[in-house]
Amino acid sequence: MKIPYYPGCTLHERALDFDVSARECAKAVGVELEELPIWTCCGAVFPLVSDSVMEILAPVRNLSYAAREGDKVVTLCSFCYHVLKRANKVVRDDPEKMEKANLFLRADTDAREEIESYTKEDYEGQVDVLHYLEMLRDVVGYDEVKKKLRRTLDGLRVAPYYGCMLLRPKKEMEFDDPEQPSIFEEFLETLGCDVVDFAMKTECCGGFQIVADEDLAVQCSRNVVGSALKNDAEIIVTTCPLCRYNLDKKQHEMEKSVRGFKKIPVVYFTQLLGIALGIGGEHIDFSDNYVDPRPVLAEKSLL
Amino acid sequence: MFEPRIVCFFCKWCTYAGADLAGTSRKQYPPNGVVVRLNCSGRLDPQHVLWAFREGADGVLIGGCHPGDCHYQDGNYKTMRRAAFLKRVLSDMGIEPERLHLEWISAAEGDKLVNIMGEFVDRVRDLGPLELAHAGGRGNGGAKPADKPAATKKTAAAPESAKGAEKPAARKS
Amino acid sequence: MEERIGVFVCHCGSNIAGVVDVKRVAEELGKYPGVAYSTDYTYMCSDPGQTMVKEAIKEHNLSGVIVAACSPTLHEATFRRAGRAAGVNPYQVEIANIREQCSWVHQSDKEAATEKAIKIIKTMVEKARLDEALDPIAVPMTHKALVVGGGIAGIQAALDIANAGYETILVEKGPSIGGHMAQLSETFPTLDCSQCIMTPKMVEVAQHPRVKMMTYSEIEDVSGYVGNFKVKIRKKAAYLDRDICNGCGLCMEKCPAKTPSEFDEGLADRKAIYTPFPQAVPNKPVLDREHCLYFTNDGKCGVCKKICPVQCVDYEQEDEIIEDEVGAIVVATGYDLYPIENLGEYGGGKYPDVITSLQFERMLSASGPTEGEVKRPSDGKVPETVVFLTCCGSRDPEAHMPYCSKVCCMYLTKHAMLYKHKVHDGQAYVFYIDVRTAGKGYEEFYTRAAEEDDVLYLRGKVSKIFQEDGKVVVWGADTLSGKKVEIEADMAVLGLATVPNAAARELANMLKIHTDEWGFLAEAHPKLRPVESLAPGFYLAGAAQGPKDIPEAVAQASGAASKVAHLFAEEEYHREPIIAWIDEDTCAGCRVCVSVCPYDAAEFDDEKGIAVIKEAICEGCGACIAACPSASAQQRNLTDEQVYRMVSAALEG
Amino acid sequence: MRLTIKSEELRDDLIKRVEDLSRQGLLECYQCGKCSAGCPVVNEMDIIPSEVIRLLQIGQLDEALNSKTIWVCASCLQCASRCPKGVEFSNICDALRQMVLRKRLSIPRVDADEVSAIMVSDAPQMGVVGALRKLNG
Repeated sequence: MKIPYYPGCTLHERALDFDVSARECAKAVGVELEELPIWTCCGAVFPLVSDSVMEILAPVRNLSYAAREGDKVVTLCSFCYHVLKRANKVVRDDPEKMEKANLFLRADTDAREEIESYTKEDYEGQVDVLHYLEMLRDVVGYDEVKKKLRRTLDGLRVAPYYGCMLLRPKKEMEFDDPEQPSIFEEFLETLGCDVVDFAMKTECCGGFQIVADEDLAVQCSRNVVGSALKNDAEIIVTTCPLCRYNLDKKQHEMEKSVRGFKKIPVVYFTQLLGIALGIGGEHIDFSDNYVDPRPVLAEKSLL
Repeated sequence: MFEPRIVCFFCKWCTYAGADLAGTSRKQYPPNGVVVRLNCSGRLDPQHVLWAFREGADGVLIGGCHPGDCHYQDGNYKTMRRAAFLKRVLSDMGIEPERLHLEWISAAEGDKLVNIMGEFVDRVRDLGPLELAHAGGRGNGGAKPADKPAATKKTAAAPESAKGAEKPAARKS
Repeated sequence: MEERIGVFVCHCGSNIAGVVDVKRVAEELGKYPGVAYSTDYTYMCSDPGQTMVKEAIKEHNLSGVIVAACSPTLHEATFRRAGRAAGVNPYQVEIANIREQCSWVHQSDKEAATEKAIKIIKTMVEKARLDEALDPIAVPMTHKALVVGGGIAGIQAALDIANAGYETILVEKGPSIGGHMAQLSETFPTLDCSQCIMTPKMVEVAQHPRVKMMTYSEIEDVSGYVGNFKVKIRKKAAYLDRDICNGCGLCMEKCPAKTPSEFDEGLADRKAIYTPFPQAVPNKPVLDREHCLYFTNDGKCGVCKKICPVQCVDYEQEDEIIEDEVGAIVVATGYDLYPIENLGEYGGGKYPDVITSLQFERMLSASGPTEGEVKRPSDGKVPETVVFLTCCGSRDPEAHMPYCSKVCCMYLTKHAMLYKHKVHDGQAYVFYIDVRTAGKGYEEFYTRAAEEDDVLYLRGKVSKIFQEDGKVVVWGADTLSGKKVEIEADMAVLGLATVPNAAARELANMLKIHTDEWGFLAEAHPKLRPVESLAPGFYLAGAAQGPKDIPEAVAQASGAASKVAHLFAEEEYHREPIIAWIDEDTCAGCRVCVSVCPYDAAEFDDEKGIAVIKEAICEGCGACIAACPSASAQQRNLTDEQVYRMVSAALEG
Repeated sequence: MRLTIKSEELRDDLIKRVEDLSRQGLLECYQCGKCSAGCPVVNEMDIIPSEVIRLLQIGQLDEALNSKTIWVCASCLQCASRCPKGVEFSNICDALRQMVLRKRLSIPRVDADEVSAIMVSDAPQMGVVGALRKLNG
């Protein structure tokens, strides 16, 4: 089964570890992730003001590229998923904005047509935006995933961190219950993990504020990490490169400010999936992690 | 601007009460419709609707209780079937079926009534005035429509010719 | 005879006259065919207004009357009485609704509103011109009432009806009467013990010679109409003969199967054979098949049957359908708490020490699972800090219920106060948006809690609660100081919204009585008929109609009972004569009417070869009339001819 | 501290502009403070979110525009997600920021030059792009 895949900027650069593990895992469960032939940055954040047609152009353009490849597009990064899904909804619900966006897209396509012979088809929301987790649950099926596992991650106490962008706003994301979500837990249970419930799993990690006000963002991520630790988690999993960055790399700052701070590794969910699927070490790369997950994984004989 | 004339047949338990609620809540809607209050939307004879169009209505709105809520058990289901059938008849007669609209509006749904009124008036306005070649024309209604026979029954009679002539068509359903 | 209709246009102060040009309307109608007299007046429903109508009837020899005023649901009866007093048959008095459906909804276009008012009145004139003089149909009436729901409202209604001299059936779906009030600890603002004032009432109603109490029973079906309802009541199998049972309680003592007690809101267990609480009325158990080992484990247990000294246990017992006839029905089906599962941000029920208000009531109750001691569920520790939250699911149109549940401010104040009385050095916090204390002595009660019992009120809504390291952490706000507030508490109590009882909506559907969009029973008029349903013969009592406290529920129950007594004061019931009739000369005997009539009121007369309508049964829905192919079926005072003329008038001009 | 409320200020065009830009009805807020109660970055704010809405309700736009609050917001949408009245403070915040940024009313919170330094370190691209777009315009 082939499914169009939108990686997004971060997965092509700083989060290659996420991208590589996800592609390999997909193969192992019978999905060929086909990267869109052309794509651009989605804009990273969704504009919350009403007069912002320009700012949804980037995601709509990417969706129109996806439309040429199929009826759905899978993405991994929470920000990309958030922006693509909401922009898609704008196109579906607001004919005026759809029209405006297509005006720009047509000009865009005109220019490209000569080079790449693309058809001039308007984008009207025909693509469904899927998160990789949704792909595993709804397209592949957790039961199927389970059948492909080489080992289960028994006894590994994992805290699933959702963050903000997958869940909110509920009416637009339609991803899961924003207060008591379960898709991540069900995924980890499929892998055989010991799922740790912790109060901060849907609280903010500080997000892009890390760039503007590091202290502020670290306060947020410390709160999340602290809550996972209080509930005896051994490892935190995330779906978002920025969350990973704030929760993992900024433990460096947390160590400075909290006496007796205990570190905890933060990994992408596809990395745990890869281990369970028995994917080779070269595809499950932890070299970018500040807190090395290998000791705890080794302790459970998972390496 | 063209102001459509609309006849509203409302059941007294739900939609009429919903219209009262819209009033009590001081919700505003266009004044184009005049309400004929029926005990039940199931009391509505398709003939009443045809008569309304013949008498110059540009649109007819039927309001009844939600399915399952009929005060008389299932009168609204009868209305639902009649309305679907009527739309076909209207279409055959050269009248846009959109000029007839059936809506379930409960006694608690004043807001819904207001919205439906507004939408329906807009829709009929867009359709423009109803032109009926064979219609008796406006203004001859009221007390004694010219081509309606005089009452023959003891107390009050239905217009026999209208019934007799068009009723058989209405039974094809 | 030439019709002589009088038209009376009401100003309703400025309610109508402020929008509709009433003078012009009266003038226009004066010129309309059939109208003999037309006038306007400030308040037609007032005494002088009615006198004016009566005098005009005599002076102008009127044959029919149109009052153009408010909705017919409000004053049709008023003017029909006035008409009758002056010699016009009440069914020749009609209301033209130019307020709710004209002046109030077209306030910005006075010209259009005036035009529409004229049309509305003309349609009614057309109807009135063909209205017949009719008499109400007298039908026999069963002077017996049915009260559905055995909470405080149902008990009060049953007692009042019975004390007025009428037989009453009180049906309760649970094993005991008492409802939520029996669960409560003490009651605001007097702090008298709920059971102390409730139990005597329960006993009184159970022993009343004119009350037939049916617990563990549900309404299966209701047919008929006011004065003549036929009811089927399902008496659920209790798997023991409650008539023989002497309530010794041995079975409950020995029963090995346990399940969380509904009455104790899950804070304690009950047996599979049980009475919900020690003071239950009747004080005889029922066997809950779902949890009974005999039923779930292939007949292996049977302890209760073996031990019962009067041999009343019967595993073969089946539900029984009891049929009866009643003249009036009081619906008092009560309320439920909004499900805690829906409040994910407060844990959705997963934290043991975040509890519901009814759980806290049981905890405070001297006969409750902790014998009145405040102990938190997780570890039985006495909480040193308790946070109380108002508006949990109330006043939240976005995700939950938009309305104010009315009683939470007061009962949480009571909770905080009782907690402080029991744990003197504890600290109670109440998060609120507005403290609503509209009731006698309520404001004083609230003041006492804040001033004398040191309950700290924080103005803000809580965003999140979580339990970590044994602490219940509450993230709230104090909007008065402009700060986010974090409290590490030991327990939190949620003032969950009041919602209609889950089964009530289904029952309302079966009874064909209206509810609002949330499922609360709809009253016939929000101000003037608050204890009646719009459907004749149905009366409303208690929280089933909307959130209310005990005194309000009791008052409404007594109101409903007095309406029933009022109905029963007549020997016969007089039904509206707006029913169907069949023209014998034209009926072809096709029996379409017989097949469509939902009441079996249309019947085929074999002798005459035509259909006939049974007047005592016909409800006047008009289904047969719309279906009759020869227009032989007609509705009194709403004939097809009248509809045609009304339509024509509506489109005139 | 005294405030003279002028009726015309309550209906100021710029306040209307906040409503249009954010698509939020300011008067729908009944000041329960749930947005503030759940805000993860409220510690660093000078005025809590519900108070910012209150200021707009009483016509004090400038105070809202000058608050530190609007720059601290991380657009996590928790306030919007839990508001009982469906008022999305995150959107109001974005609107206020946009009004400042578009008119260059004050210095942007994130300096593009400084960011390039962070770029060469290890922050994910999405964070940099996000910060620039929300806080630099």
